[in-house]
Amino acid sequence: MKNQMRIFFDAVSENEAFARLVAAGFFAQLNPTLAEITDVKTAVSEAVTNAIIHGYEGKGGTVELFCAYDENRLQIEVADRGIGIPNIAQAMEPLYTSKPELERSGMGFTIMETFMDKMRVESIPHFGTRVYMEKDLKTE
Amino acid sequence: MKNQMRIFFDAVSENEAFARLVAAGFFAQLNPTLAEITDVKTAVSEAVTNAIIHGYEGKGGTVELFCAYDENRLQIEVADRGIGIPNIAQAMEPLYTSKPELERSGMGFTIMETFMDKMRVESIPHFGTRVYMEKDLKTE
Amino acid sequence: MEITWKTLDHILMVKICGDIDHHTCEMLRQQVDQALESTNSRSILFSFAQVSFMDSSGIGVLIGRYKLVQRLGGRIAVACPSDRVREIFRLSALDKLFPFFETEEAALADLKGGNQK
Amino acid sequence: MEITWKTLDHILMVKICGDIDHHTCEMLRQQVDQALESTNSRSILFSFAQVSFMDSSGIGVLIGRYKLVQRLGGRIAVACPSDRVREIFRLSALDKLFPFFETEEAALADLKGGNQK
Ligand SMILES: Nc1ncnc2c1ncn2[C@@H]1O[C@H](COP(=O)(O)OP(=O)(O)O)[C@@H](O)[C@H]1O
Ligand SMILES: Nc1ncnc2c1ncn2[C@@H]1O[C@H](COP(=O)(O)OP(=O)(O)O)[C@@H](O)[C@H]1O
Repeated sequence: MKNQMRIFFDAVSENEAFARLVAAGFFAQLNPTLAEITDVKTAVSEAVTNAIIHGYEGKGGTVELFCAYDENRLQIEVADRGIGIPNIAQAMEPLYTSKPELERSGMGFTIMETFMDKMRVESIPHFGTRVYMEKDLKTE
Repeated sequence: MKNQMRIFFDAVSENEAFARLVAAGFFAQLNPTLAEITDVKTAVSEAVTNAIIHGYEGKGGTVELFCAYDENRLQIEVADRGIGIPNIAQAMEPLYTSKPELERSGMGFTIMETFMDKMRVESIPHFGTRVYMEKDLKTE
Repeated sequence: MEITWKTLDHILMVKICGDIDHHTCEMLRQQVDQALESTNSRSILFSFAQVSFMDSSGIGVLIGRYKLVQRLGGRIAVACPSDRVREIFRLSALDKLFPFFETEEAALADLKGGNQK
Repeated sequence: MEITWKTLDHILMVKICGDIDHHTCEMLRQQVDQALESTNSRSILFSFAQVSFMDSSGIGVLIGRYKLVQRLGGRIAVACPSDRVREIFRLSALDKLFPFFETEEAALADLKGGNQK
């Protein structure tokens, strides 16, 4: 079974919970375990929050969330047209954050990597950022 | 408070429940009453089902769902790039259906009109259909 | 959606649990029609107590089942519809085709009462 | 998110109910910092029994509060974290900064025990 969706929503923090609901609701069709759904919600929450506070620096814009599945393989993309990441390798280091004044922990990317099977970041400064994630469900 | 989202998803019947969840989840931020949320879910369900079975005649395609609010005014649009409606006035008549063999009741548009405050249909044969709906929440 | 059924005196008692929409209707239709035939029932009692959502697809299914049982000389009754389901049935004049009851017992008593309406 | 709190012996006991994310963190931070000041508390017991979701925003808030109470000579304890919350805390080495307990009573007993760790 194959299915996909792409949603664009305002880059406001109120929509973080909504983005989690959308991803969880979409993948719920595959009857994932509660732990798998929580993995997906956590990864989506990290990436969407990053788009809102880092990509757009809280000034608003549009966040894109793409979700697809083909049999038990989930694919997620989160993208913004914000400021971009000048040094992706540095950004992905655990504990690195450019916004310590917002009490960010620098653990966002580490969490996405931990809870998803694959993660890749593409970013062009002043153009935007796109995070690709994949996960295989263990459920039949 | 203003907020908006636009989602594109595969025109398969599995996504009807998902579309209701997305709309309900998005507008839940306004603390609507349960009856208001049910109105929205019902109207979205009718329009999305029409896109899937009439617009694309079950052959698949992409359905677009737009939701927005500005204070207590909800705006919903459902669109497809399917076969279009040759006679909109006739299509909107209660009990008119072009698919009686699928046991359709012809009450979809009537239900959208009943549960939403405003409804408008735009359609171009062989190009597609877009349904516009509006509703004012009574909640504070 | 989950559907469970049992029979009593040629009455098929169908409990619907979950959302009734175009997607789930297919299964509802199939299971009811198959049960109707395999159990030799004539009438159907639909229990809506556990229905969480219904759009106009539900109207089509009920009208279809109404036509079916009419041919068999049976009737339809609906038990425990929510206010919303009642409203949708009323909009489409389904309340003229068969009666609604607050409880399954009342619906069953009515169907047992025979074919007179 | 809903936050309720009470104090006992200069310990601020905070119950968090709902999702902890970047959006709700703002409120959590504000209410805790305000309560800490207005009640003259030194330590904080966070009860996670009702936390339905947490992402890395929660790490930032806890590290921030940890630094705050350190200055006041107090400590932090976390009660009833789910396995998932524990995992996230462990990933970021928060389990090195303060202890976790299965129950609020155990956490409270530890905080009451004084500043020794
Ligand atoms: N969408 C984005 N746009 C711009 N910069 C980003 C984006 N996502 C992440 N970054 C950068 O990568 C850093 C690390 O991100 P992350 O690991 O999620 O930690 P945190 O969000 O806590 O800072 C951020 O501090 C930021 O500098
Ligand atoms: N998106 C659409 N694309 C093409 N035709 C449509 C669309 N929506 C509605 N129609 C036409 O309008 C008719 C009436 O629609 P509706 O009132 O929803 O009833 P029903 O879905 O039960 O047929 C349909 O039977 C169909 O012919």
